Amino acid sequence: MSAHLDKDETPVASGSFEPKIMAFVCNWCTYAGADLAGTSRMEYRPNVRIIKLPCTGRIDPLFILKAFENGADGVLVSGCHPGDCHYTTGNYHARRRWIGFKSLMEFAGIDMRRLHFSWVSASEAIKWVDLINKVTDEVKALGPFMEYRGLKETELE
Amino acid sequence: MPRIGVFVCQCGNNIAATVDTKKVAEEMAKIPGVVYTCDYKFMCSSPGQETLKQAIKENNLDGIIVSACSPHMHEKTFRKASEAAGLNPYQCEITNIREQCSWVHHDKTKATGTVKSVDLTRMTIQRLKKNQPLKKIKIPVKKKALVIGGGIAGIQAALDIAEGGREVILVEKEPSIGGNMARLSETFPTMDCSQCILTPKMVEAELNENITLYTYSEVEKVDGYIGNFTVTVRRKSKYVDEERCTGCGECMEKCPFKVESAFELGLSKRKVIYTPFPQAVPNIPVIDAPNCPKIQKDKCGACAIVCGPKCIDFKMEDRLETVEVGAIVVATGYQLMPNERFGEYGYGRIKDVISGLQFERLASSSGPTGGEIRRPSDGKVPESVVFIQCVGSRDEKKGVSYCSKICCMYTAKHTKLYSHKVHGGQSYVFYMDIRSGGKRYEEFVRGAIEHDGAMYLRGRVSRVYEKNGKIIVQGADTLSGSQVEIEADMVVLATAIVSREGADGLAQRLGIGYDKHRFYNEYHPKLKPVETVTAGIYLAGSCMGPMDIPDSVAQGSAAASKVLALFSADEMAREPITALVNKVTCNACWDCLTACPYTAIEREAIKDRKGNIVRWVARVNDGVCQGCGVCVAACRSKSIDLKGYTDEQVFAAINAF
Amino acid sequence: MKISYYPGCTLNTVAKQFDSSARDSALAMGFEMAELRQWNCCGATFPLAPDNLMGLSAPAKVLSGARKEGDTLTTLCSVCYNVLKRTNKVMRDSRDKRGVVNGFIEEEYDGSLDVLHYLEVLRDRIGFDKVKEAVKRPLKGIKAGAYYGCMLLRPFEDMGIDNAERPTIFEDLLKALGAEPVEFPNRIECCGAHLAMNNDEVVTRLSGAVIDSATGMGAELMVTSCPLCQYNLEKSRGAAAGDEVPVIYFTQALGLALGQDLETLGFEKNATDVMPLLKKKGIV
Amino acid sequence: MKITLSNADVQSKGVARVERLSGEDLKKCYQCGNCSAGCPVSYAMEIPPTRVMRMLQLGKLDEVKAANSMWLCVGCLQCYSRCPKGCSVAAVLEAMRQDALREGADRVEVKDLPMPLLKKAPQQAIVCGFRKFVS
Ligand SMILES: Cc1cc2nc3c(=O)[nH]c(=O)nc-3n(C[C@H](O)[C@H](O)[C@H](O)COP(=O)(O)OP(=O)(O)OC[C@H]3O[C@@H](n4cnc5c(N)ncnc54)[C@H](O)[C@@H]3O)c2cc1C
Ligand SMILES: Cc1cc2nc3c(=O)[nH]c(=O)nc-3n(C[C@H](O)[C@H](O)[C@H](O)COP(=O)(O)OP(=O)(O)OC[C@H]3O[C@@H](n4cnc5c(N)ncnc54)[C@H](O)[C@@H]3O)c2cc1C
Ligand code: SF4
Ligand code: SF4
Ligand code: SF4
Ligand code: SF4
Ligand code: SF4
Ligand code: SF4
Ligand code: SF4
Ligand code: SF4
Repeated sequence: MSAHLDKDETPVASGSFEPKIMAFVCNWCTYAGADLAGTSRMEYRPNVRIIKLPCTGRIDPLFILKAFENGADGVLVSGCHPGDCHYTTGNYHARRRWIGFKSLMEFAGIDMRRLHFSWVSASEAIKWVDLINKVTDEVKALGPFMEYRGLKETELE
Repeated sequence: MPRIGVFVCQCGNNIAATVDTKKVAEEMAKIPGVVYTCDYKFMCSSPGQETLKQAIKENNLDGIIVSACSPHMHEKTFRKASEAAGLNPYQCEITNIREQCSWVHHDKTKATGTVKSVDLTRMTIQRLKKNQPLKKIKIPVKKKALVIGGGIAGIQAALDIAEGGREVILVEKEPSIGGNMARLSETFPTMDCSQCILTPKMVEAELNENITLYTYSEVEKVDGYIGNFTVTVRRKSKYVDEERCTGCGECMEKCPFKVESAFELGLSKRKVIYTPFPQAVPNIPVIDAPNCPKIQKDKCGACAIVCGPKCIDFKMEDRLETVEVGAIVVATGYQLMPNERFGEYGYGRIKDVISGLQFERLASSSGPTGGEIRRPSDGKVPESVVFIQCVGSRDEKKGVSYCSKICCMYTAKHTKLYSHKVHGGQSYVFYMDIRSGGKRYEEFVRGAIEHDGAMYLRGRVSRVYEKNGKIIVQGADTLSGSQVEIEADMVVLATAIVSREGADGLAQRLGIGYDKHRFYNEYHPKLKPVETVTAGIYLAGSCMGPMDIPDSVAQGSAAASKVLALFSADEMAREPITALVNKVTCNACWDCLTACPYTAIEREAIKDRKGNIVRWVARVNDGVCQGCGVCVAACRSKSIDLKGYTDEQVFAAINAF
Repeated sequence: MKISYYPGCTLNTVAKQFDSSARDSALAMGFEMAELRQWNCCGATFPLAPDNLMGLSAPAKVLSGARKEGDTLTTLCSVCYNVLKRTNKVMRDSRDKRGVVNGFIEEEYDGSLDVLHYLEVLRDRIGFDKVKEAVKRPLKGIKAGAYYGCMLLRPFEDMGIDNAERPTIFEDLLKALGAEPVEFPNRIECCGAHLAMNNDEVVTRLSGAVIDSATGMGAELMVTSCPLCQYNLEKSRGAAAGDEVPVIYFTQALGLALGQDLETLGFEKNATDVMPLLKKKGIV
Repeated sequence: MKITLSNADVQSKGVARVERLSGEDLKKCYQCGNCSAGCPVSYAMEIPPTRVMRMLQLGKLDEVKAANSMWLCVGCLQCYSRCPKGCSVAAVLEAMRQDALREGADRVEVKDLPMPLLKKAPQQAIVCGFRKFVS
């Protein structure tokens, strides 16, 4: 599914590449942190699309692969700080699984610079803003991620 | 084909200023399955909600999206409205285009907020298409509580629950309730006598008809979940029939054997058949079986002979009792760190080096000296007493890293008690910092120094030894920068408060968390200070960490109010966001079971028609599951999914990215 | 049984009686102290600053040599024991330091030696009950103060020979020998150590306090396990109230109890004469 | 006594060096006084152990170096074995001593030592003494 707006209305200035970032965040900490950035009227790069999950422990590696297939140039995973998890240990599971993820992703040929893992608490609006800006700029510098997009087309056929 | 309605909110100008809500609605109308769209000034206002309800009915919508503020704001509002219009509330989803779009992307000319709103709403629509109608989980609640631990915190919790009209079982492992407070003499900051304020509460607990005391009992097993716990209690054999015993005390009078009294911390002896202290509740003796020659080798039996009502039964055995309760309050308290660890202070070797609790017994009018301060070795009244603070506390190397919080205060109290009881006596206190942050606490400590003449020395003691019948304390006073040697008659160690022996075992049985010091973890230290991560189990008092009586009582009451709130309805409604196992594909690897932070997953046997077990699968206990989804990601065979956040729903959203 | 033995410099010179009485007693207890074929000074101080790796090379060299002769090494002097045991631990536990030190000494030592004090050999390998059985001349009626000093016990995590604040190993031996050990407060306090070299005031004061503390508790004899302690205590006697108390090495007490010839025990080398006491108690 | 404190004191490079040489983290010391209480030579030190730690926390390295404390420490480890924070004043003093010795500031001259001492004292005293006092 491509953008529903007409080409000329998209924010992409001609010639310059605007990456698409998918963010998987937990409901309790990072989602609330992003809300706070909103209530505080902080401005940040518009490239991120959030999917809310109860906990980072819910995240399946396939979510990330699917995001890349669907045109994400970068993926961000963010949840509560260690020891702060709403579900006590969910983020520990996520973190432990993360080690496995990493080798899987690397094996799948994904440049690890396109994948970010972070902790943002409900009060860290500034951290959220900085994180999005940083991830966007880094992924922007890396250029579009094309390797996985084809997969989807073939899958659909 | 689904029939979806999309409502785009302008939030006055909050959204509309930077997001073209009309455009968003128009774009959504193009998506297959969307049959109704609109944009509106204030969706959450009454007219806004009316529009929504009407649209649902008129267009026969089977799912709606409200693109507005954060779901943390108004998800509940719109789900309620949907329900009122006959739509399953979980068929209503929110897209956050305010906090995530209009408020953070201000550039209207580039339309960044509009583009993002369109993307996010589209993703939500695709997700919604995969939604299943869900029903709130209703859990019946047994309106009876169990309190574990009969110290002041547990007594307070039990009394308050009983006062609220609910039944309580109070389980105490010792023969009497009262806990550590029963040992204290007078209590800071007001210096009332501990027995005087505690005994009435103990008696009240015994007499209150809503409270059942299970003394000399321990919790052996806990099954079930909030509202529905099944608890197995071991009622240790007292060898005395509680129903018939009149508490006359004849048996104790006549018992010929004595052993060291644990309640008196070794300062005096008690009989083999005993109550821990004279004001014990219940006032029923128990036989200390390992020390009773009758029970061990069939010699003696004096108590049974003198007992009028014939209630002594040497053959009595432990009983296991099962109780069903809806909530549990844990109030198992603290103990002191064993002083033997500090060889340099001579505890155990020098008789007149004692612990703070032992000093309480010496100062207590019901204690072994009748409230006179006399040293254990020779009964002499000590003319100088050295108090050493922070023994084992704030000591990473040999003790614990934390501050025990109450010892500064009770040491100040001890100096006061001493100066009141021994005229002309001098107390010395070695301290590192004085921690007296409480109402009237600092004034209390200053009073000990300025009014009662305690000599406070800032520094620590390196060692304590005996010389010519005196105890030599070798310390430093860092304020004057000198070494200090004091000849003392008695030394009192303010030993660290630590968790009870076996606290971790009980926590594991209950499924609650504890820290590395084995103190129980509250759900949130500031906002949920008496809850645990396990719904329906609450904490009170010093089992959570060092705590004085005012705090312990406040927590007992707080825990009771949580229990009463839980018991205020017959059923408890829970969000239906729980995990669900596909029994067909589950291969019983138990990865989910080990991953679940709440032990919500159980093993279920699948039986054939004859009742033989053919295989095992995982089953989620809806009463316990909190909906974190950790199990889902852990399952390699994709046999477990999370309602409300199914793989299908998440993939649909990603695919619409 | 043969156990490798590191005498250290002092036991070859001013503390010969410590050495010879230990060797004879060992034989009587059924083991032989086999002096290392080659050894050098241990450095007499364990470098307290972890940065000072050079200070580890001398003791490491001793250990490395000893390892080639067996898996256990024993010493008598508390200082040697302290230095060797702690160096051994570093060589075993720290891969980095092991590498550097082995580089200095051109060896491949891995810390696999068991470094034991002679007291430990008696307690753990022989057993104090065996010692007790072998006693022929019990030191009956002698109130003896065992002086541990610092190096035998501290730091506890490295030495581990006994409870650092309330040790008993020394007293247990004296009990086995038939003496009456007196536990005195200063038995684990410092004697002044190397300040013997340039600060008599401190040494006299500290050692004097040790003697006073022991005699205050009724000690009639003091027993040491270190030539430096021995030297400082002997030298400081004049300052202490309990002036008369003789100071001997624990191996001399051991040899005495095991019934060895008085001449071989080297009492004459001690600054204080223990004979009057022994005579008074009817032991000789 | 009055001292002036600047960032350069509090973040003193010299003290950082002592920390590196000794392997001790001076910030850990919370001034409880236990080391001074138990140190057998603290009575004779111009700056007793607890205060040594404090002065170094304040960056006053020169003051500590000028005092006799490091030359008096007998290395008995009473301070270390009883410090609730696991700090070794002994190691800190040794590091400072090493530093001073490396700069050539010998504390004793061999030629000044009395003959009877050299004859009668156990070698270990002399070896150890040399290592503590002579570069
Ligand atoms: C020397 C000293 C002096 C003090 N003086 C004061 C003072 O002056 N003022 C003040 O405010 N505070 C004072 N305190 C603190 C006071 O003692 C505590 O705040 C208070 O006792 C805590 O009550 P609690 O109910 O939490 O725990 P506890 O009193 O420890 O009670 C816990 C109870 O639970 C029972 N229990 C434990 N485990 C189990 C189990 N598994 N199953 C069943 N039962 C179990 C125990 O037997 C005990 O009866 C002092 C403390 C000390 C050490
Ligand atoms: C600088 C500072 C930092 C702090 N940091 C922390 C921290 O990090 N962690 C922590 O745990 N605590 C912290 N605290 C403490 C914390 O602020 C308090 O514990 C907490 O705010 C107390 O909440 P409260 O509801 O009792 O009182 P308040 O927050 O004072 O609320 C009282 C409310 O009542 C209203 N009110 C007053 N009178 C009336 C009236 N007559 N009628 C109607 N309404 C009235 C007031 O307007 C106010 O809204 C900090 C405090 C300070 C000063
Ligand atoms: S629903 Fe939310 S966005 Fe809409 S008017 Fe209400 S507060 Fe504003
Ligand atoms: S004599 Fe019998 S009735 Fe009286 S207290 Fe003892 S057991 Fe109870
Ligand atoms: S039978 Fe046991 S409890 Fe009874 S009097 Fe004899 S010793 Fe005491
Ligand atoms: S309350 Fe006071 S005495 Fe107790 S640990 Fe804390 S500072 Fe030390
Ligand atoms: S969703 Fe979380 S709480 Fe529920 S069963 Fe799975 S892991 Fe346990
Ligand atoms: S992880 Fe999956 S397959 Fe394994 S037991 Fe749980 S549900 Fe069944
Ligand atoms: S004992 Fe340790 S913490 Fe206490 S003053 Fe000395 S160095 Fe500092
Ligand atoms: S090692 Fe040094 S500073 Fe530490 S107690 Fe001994 S003499 Fe004092």
